[in-house]
Amino acid sequence: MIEVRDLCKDWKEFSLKDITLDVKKGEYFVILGPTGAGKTLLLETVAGFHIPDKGNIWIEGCDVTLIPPEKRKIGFIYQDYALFPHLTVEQNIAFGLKLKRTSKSNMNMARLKGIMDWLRISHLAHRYPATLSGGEQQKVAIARAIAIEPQILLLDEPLSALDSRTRDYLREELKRIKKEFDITMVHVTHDQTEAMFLADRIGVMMDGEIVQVGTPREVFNKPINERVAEFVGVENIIEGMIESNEDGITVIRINGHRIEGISDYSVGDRVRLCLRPEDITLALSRDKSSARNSFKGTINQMVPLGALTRVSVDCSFPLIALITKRSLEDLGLKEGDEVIVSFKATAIHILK
Amino acid sequence: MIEVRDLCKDWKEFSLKDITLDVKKGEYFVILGPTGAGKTLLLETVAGFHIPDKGNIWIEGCDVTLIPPEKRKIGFIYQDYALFPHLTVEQNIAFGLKLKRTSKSNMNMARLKGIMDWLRISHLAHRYPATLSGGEQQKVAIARAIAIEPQILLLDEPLSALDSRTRDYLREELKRIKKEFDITMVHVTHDQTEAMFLADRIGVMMDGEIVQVGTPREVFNKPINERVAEFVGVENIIEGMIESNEDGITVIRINGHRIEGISDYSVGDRVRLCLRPEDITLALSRDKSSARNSFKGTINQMVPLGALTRVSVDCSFPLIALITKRSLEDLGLKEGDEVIVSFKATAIHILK
Amino acid sequence: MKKPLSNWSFDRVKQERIFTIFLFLGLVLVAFVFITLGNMFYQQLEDISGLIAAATDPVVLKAIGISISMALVSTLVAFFFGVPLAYFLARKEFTGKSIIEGLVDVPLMIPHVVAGIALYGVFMRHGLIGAPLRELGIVITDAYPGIVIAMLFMSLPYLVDTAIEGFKEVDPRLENVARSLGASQWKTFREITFPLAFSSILSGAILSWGRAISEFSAVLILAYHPISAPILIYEKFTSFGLRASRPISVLLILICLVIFILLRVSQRRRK
Amino acid sequence: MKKPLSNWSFDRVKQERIFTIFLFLGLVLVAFVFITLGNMFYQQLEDISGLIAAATDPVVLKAIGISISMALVSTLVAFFFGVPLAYFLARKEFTGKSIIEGLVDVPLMIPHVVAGIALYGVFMRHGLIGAPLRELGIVITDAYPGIVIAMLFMSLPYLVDTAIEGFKEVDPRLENVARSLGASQWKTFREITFPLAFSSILSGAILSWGRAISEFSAVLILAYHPISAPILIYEKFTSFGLRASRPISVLLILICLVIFILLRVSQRRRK
Repeated sequence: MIEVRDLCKDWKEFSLKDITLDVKKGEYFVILGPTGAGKTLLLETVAGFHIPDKGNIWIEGCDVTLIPPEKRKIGFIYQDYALFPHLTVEQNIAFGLKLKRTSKSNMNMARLKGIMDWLRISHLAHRYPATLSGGEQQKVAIARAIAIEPQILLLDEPLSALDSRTRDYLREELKRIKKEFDITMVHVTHDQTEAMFLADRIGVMMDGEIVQVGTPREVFNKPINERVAEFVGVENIIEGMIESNEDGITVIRINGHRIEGISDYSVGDRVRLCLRPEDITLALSRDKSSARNSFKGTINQMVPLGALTRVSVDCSFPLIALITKRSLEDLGLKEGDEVIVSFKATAIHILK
Repeated sequence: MIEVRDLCKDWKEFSLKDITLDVKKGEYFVILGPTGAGKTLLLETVAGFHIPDKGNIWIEGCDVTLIPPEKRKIGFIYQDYALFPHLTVEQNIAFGLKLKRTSKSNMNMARLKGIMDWLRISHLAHRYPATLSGGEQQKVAIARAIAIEPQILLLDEPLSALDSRTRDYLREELKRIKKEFDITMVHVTHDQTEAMFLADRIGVMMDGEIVQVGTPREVFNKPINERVAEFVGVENIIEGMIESNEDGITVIRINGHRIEGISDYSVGDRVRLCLRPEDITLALSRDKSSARNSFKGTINQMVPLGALTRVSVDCSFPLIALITKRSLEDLGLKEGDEVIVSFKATAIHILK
Repeated sequence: MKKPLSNWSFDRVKQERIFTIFLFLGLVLVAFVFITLGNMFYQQLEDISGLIAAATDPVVLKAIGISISMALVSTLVAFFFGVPLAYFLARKEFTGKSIIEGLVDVPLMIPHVVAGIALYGVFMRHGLIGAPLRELGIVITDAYPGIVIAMLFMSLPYLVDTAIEGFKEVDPRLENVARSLGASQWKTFREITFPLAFSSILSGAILSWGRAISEFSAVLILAYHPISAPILIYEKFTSFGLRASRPISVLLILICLVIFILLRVSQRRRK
Repeated sequence: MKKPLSNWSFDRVKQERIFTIFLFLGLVLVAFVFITLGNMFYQQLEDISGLIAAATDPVVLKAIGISISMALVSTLVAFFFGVPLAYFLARKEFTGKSIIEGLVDVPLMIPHVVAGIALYGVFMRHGLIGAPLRELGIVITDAYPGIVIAMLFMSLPYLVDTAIEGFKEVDPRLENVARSLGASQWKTFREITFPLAFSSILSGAILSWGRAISEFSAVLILAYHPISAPILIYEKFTSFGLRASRPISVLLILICLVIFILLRVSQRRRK
């Protein structure tokens, strides 16, 4: 549990302005905000690398405001890994373990091996960081941080320096770590998808202030003001549960409806679907086509945007579609009409 | 007219291997290739900045292989603009004009003003390059190059350092320049869209060799080997002509068919449509829906790719669609079947 | 229970203990330099009339004049030959380049007094170059040319190295573009390359000038006469002791300070 | 009609005319340095017995021994105080920082002979520090401590500046991570910061050592005796002329060369 009260800090061109924040025990908390918002400064101050100008920080009920970082039991992960370049992978991971004054160095060695196996980096043990790929380096950094059994893991844009494939993979790993080690995680990012995918709760940070705290759904669907809305973008985000998965063809149950998509998730998983408004087709009657998903709905609202019109449809869950004006005229649609909404299984982006 | 014969050059980590190339007078020639292929070295050697190890270069029938660059009448544009930082915009553009030993400096001044007006940079005349945006700097670099009335304009990734909006805008400007000044242009890039949009012909360059030369259609639809295919990507590219445009809703005529999309092009413009395979829907019968475009076609080929299947359809023009396996089974499709192909107007990307 | 801690400054120092200790260790060196200079200035302030006497003594003024003017000549010579050399080294790659770069930097590596001995061997009346020059009626040792040559040898690396750096900072593609616009190589150098590298070259020249004024050891051996400022300080010290040499030292430091400020200004312009 | 031109090399030179001219101008400077040193070595090779005599002369060996060992002491002192100072300056921002940085660099700017005078004023028997030390029975001037102090003053900026650069190259985030893993500030410095900055510090120490061995002017004034190598060269030159001083000069250059090679090796390791 982390409590931050009225935290102020000026450092270089960044500043924190009266930050108050609570992160619950065992929570995956994401601090989301644009570059320059002071996210890293906040994380580093929580870790104890900076002494605040004002305000206090409690961890598990202890005021740690003036406690040096080495006594805070915090793991810290940086965007560019910050591995010790003069030490091998094994020595990097063992760095924190060696400092612990436990008599049983055997136990430490076992823990070291265990973590390396678990993260599948044992084969890298004797290599130096400079010879590893970005993804491997970040896994080593994670292993090094969790080796000391911290209560809290702080991650500063841990995926931003990776290519998109490695990023997807490590995103899954972070979830796995959270589950396995039952650790409180605070993750800083400017990437909405990452936040959506990982967060139990999101704190939106702008210009040194926390402007909104809430679940991903709250933040993305009900942004507190225009700036937040503009930053998070508004898309179709629907929550549901996997009902079946055969060869990648996934059926997700949502409010009694079934939606088909492509994913590797297992039956019973709770997931979020993302769907771009321009991928939704409206029609007057149902038809056999390769668009797997079609639902009856009622048009709530139509907002003209030049050649296109933004149409809000209620099909027991809300959907926003982007349709050409001429289509609407041809179909003769108006607010309150019933329509068939359809979209292809390939158009859906499924996140867990 | 540029003729390159058996050109060899090693320089730093790059090399040219027996390059032979003809660029026709008044042509927009794009050299397309991945980073490190030696594209810039080729362009700089044509400009005379390097003396070739072997081979010759003719410009308008003169062997210029050993002619210094200042006598080649070539304009050169670099990716990062290469403006003279100690000179104002006006002084930059006038640099080449002043060196011409023409008695009528009035005429030069008039030309200077004319070009600056034409490129809409007159208001920047007395500013220094460091104070300009990337797009403005590149316009100044272009003005400086065309001020000396070169026969040939060489462009080294001229749009790569710009944000996407400015890039789109300057891409149009380059077309406009080609038309206005009736100049031979050789443009180096690694960006397929750029090549497709601008090129009369494309030369694909890899590892210091020109591996394929042809029209964009030839290069993108009939790549000469697997490496080229992989590099250019294979998408649906269809050529056609604008038949009408009302409020952005554009109708394009293709082999007797009409396709609707969104664009600002005028009636009579020849355009290319790009369409992602995953945006195409297959159905057994035609239906009223907001997918504006639907065509009857015949399935040529079906290639299974895991949960998805790549379906080639011939609707008098070829199309490739990406469909879930289950859709295909539900619809009972097989090779040789007739289907209705449909896609939304918003799914089409129109290039000129 | 959750009362904020208050004893700020104490805890802050505790957290920063290593820096506190390091600062105290480091201040020993800073104090060493500060006391050495401060003591000289302080004692001279107590003897302000001595400073005025020195500043108006024609012998002192002549020596300072010789130092400044001969250093200027040395810098001009270094400029005339060194700037082309720097441009060549900044732009060309060739086998043996590191040997030439090494030779240019040799004066930085060898003891000044050894440099003086080596120069004396070449430029003395029977030396490799001294002898033919003497035939022409030119004497180097114990004459103005000797001072210039000693200064030039010791100060040329500063100019050349800074100029190389300056030329390297000029993107060769600017030169390419200038030539594509019709400028010859000369024109390109004059209009583009040199103006853009100028503030670096100026910094190098000022640095070289300052080193030339300061040069003592090599001048001592090659040209004790005509007496330049550092030699005069040494002579006064050996003949009349500290009190006699100090005012000239203070004057020379003040001159170096002015040059140092010039250097900083030109470096700031560079950025 | 389209016959390739053939007169390659000629045209190539024509195109590169500016570089040809610049090279010839620049070679004047290179030749100046090369002839000066080459002449000394060449003449010494003709008098190889003189070199051997010098290399076995106990007076010469003692002087060289004093230079090397006192320079080592000076470098160790500079290391002990200079490394903490460098770490502090590399990590901390504070008002007046540029004054401290300026003070550290002062020895680079002022004439060596003036530095000698200033040091003499402080460390002589009646000086600010010399007087109390004398009470304790410690004499600085014309003694080993005097040599060390003169060397230390002139060479410390080289060590401190290079060490600052080395510490700045160590990402402070590595230190942050080390501390989050439970390492104290001391432990972090010992295990992470110092090892990573070590090759820079070593380069600085070698540079500083080389400059200390070479130092002549300040030593001349502060501690003529016990005679160190540069002083011996000067004494031989004034008493017995060029022939007597040259072999010791050649020996000293060879030592400097070895140090220079050490420096290059340590710099290469740094990259």
